[in-house]
Amino acid sequence: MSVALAADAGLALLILGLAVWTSIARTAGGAVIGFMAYGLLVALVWVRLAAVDVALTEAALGSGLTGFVLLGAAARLPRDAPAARPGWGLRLAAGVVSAAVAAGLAAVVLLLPVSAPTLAPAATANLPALGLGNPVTGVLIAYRAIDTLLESVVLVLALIGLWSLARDGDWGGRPGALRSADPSPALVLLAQVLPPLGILVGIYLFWTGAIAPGGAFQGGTVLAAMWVLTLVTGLTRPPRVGGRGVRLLLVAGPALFLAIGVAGFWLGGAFLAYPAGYAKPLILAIEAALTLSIAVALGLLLAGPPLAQSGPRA
Amino acid sequence: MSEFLLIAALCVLGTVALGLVVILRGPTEADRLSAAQLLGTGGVAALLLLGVATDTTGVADLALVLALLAAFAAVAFITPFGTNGGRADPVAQPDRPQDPE
Amino acid sequence: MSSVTLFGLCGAALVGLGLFGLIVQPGVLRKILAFNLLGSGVLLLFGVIARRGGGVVAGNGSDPVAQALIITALVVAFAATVLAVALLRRLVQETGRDSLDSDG
Amino acid sequence: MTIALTLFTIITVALGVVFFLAGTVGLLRFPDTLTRLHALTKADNLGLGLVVLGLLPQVAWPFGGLKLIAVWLLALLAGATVGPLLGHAAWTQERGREPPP
Repeated sequence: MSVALAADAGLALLILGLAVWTSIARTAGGAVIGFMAYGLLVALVWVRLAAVDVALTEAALGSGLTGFVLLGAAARLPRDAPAARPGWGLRLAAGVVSAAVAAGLAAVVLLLPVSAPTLAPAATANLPALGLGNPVTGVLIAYRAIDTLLESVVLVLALIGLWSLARDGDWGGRPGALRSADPSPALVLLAQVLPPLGILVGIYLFWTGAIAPGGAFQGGTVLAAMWVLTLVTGLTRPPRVGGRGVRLLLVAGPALFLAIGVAGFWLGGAFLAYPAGYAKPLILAIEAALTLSIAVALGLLLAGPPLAQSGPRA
Repeated sequence: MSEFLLIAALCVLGTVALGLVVILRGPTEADRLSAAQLLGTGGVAALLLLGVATDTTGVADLALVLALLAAFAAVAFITPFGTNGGRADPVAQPDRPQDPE
Repeated sequence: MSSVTLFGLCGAALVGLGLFGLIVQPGVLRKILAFNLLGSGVLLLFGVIARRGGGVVAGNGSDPVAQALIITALVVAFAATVLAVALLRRLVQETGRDSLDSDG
Repeated sequence: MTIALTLFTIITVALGVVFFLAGTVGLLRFPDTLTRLHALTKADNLGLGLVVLGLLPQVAWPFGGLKLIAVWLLALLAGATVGPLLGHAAWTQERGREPPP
């Protein structure tokens, strides 16, 4: 297997090289492009580490949506004179500290115990009771359901934080940061052809998550990307942030999750416990609502804070 | 057969990665973005080959997602969108309605 | 040395690189990028530990508990990045500068 | 029959790898951004197309095969979109004015 080892070494070197480029590139745009390529290669590393679920999330969120946000910011930030870099003393101290941390972590990696601790057998053993075939989905939605519940709330909290950056007079309006005044014909074609396929892929990822890599987060991310494409070209309008419908969609996933979790006190004997025999349909219902809420939350996060009610070119 | 596919995946990835490393120096952002785009296509091809060679579930789906979102991030960089036509963010607008003065 | 160890060392180096950038870079967007590098290095270390554990029992797998936590972390990191970028753009609108220096 | 199919896969995938190589060489050797873009969008889509074609006999029908074809079509669409956008951006950046319609 020396060919595989050499390939992995090349991959690791390439990733480190791109990380260095991201740190030293002269323009912000160049740095972000390097970071996107980095994200793509990290997704390949996740495949090599046998974590395809993580690779899907990294490709869709880490490289796709994050790249969109950062590239959009890099293209729009004013190019002012570079601020003064910190003095030699601080840079030397930071270098020593960072090198020490990296060396410590490297030592930990090299000295890991031979018999690695793992919860994989326990996670796999109880899957049939849930009616699932993908242990990662089982962990996300059943064993560690509290994490996933809180995580879906974190997205809503981030959105509230983003919306509170709006000026007072703009509150309640539609997010307007994405609308292109004059989209190119090629882009309009993309926004007309891609979303039908993308919606199919998003729903497929949510559905297949029960038995194979995929799930609510990956599916929701793809759906959000498709929505954002239509927002950029003006094919759809972003909803008013004060509207009741959009807020209902935002909380539908976490609320259903919480309601079923609380019902678990009576039906399953504990918070977030599923009654025996009904685990699979309940999990599917939660996943479906979560996919929708995650898609809406991610799309609105990309759309930015609301602008004035009238809007510049509404 | 699977060894051949693995080596082909390696060749594709190595080739596009080499192009990326050279082209990241520029001269323009368009060059850098096209090199990143080529890395994306090469990554998709390598994943398809890897998925068939090792028969891993989900790798083809990963390639599908990467191909679906290949153009997505680039759209943010080259489309003039937003209220100010995609140019730099406006600085401290004087005509803010809630300002008392 | 195995591939898994190799990726672990790569993750350790990424943490160091991200930490250095976070302290030294003057621009806020560069700090956000550095923070993302740091986070991705930490997750890579976590993934390496998961792969070792999963590989021992399942033969060719990765610990699903760790994978689920990594997915959670990726989503939270994205939310934090979006919020940070929005704050940065507001900072530029208000002050006209994209760094945090107080004396200019 | 299986030997013929295996041979088909090997030849087509190898040709695909050659096209990726050609795309990268074009990216490195062509003199300006627009011609580099040309090399890129033509070569990587042909390369990926040949890889997909070569892998078709090796996957389960219908879903495996349809997924492969979908990946290629998506990559074509991405290339067809990003190509003109990047070309427009490169033209305006190099010449400082809008391109002719």
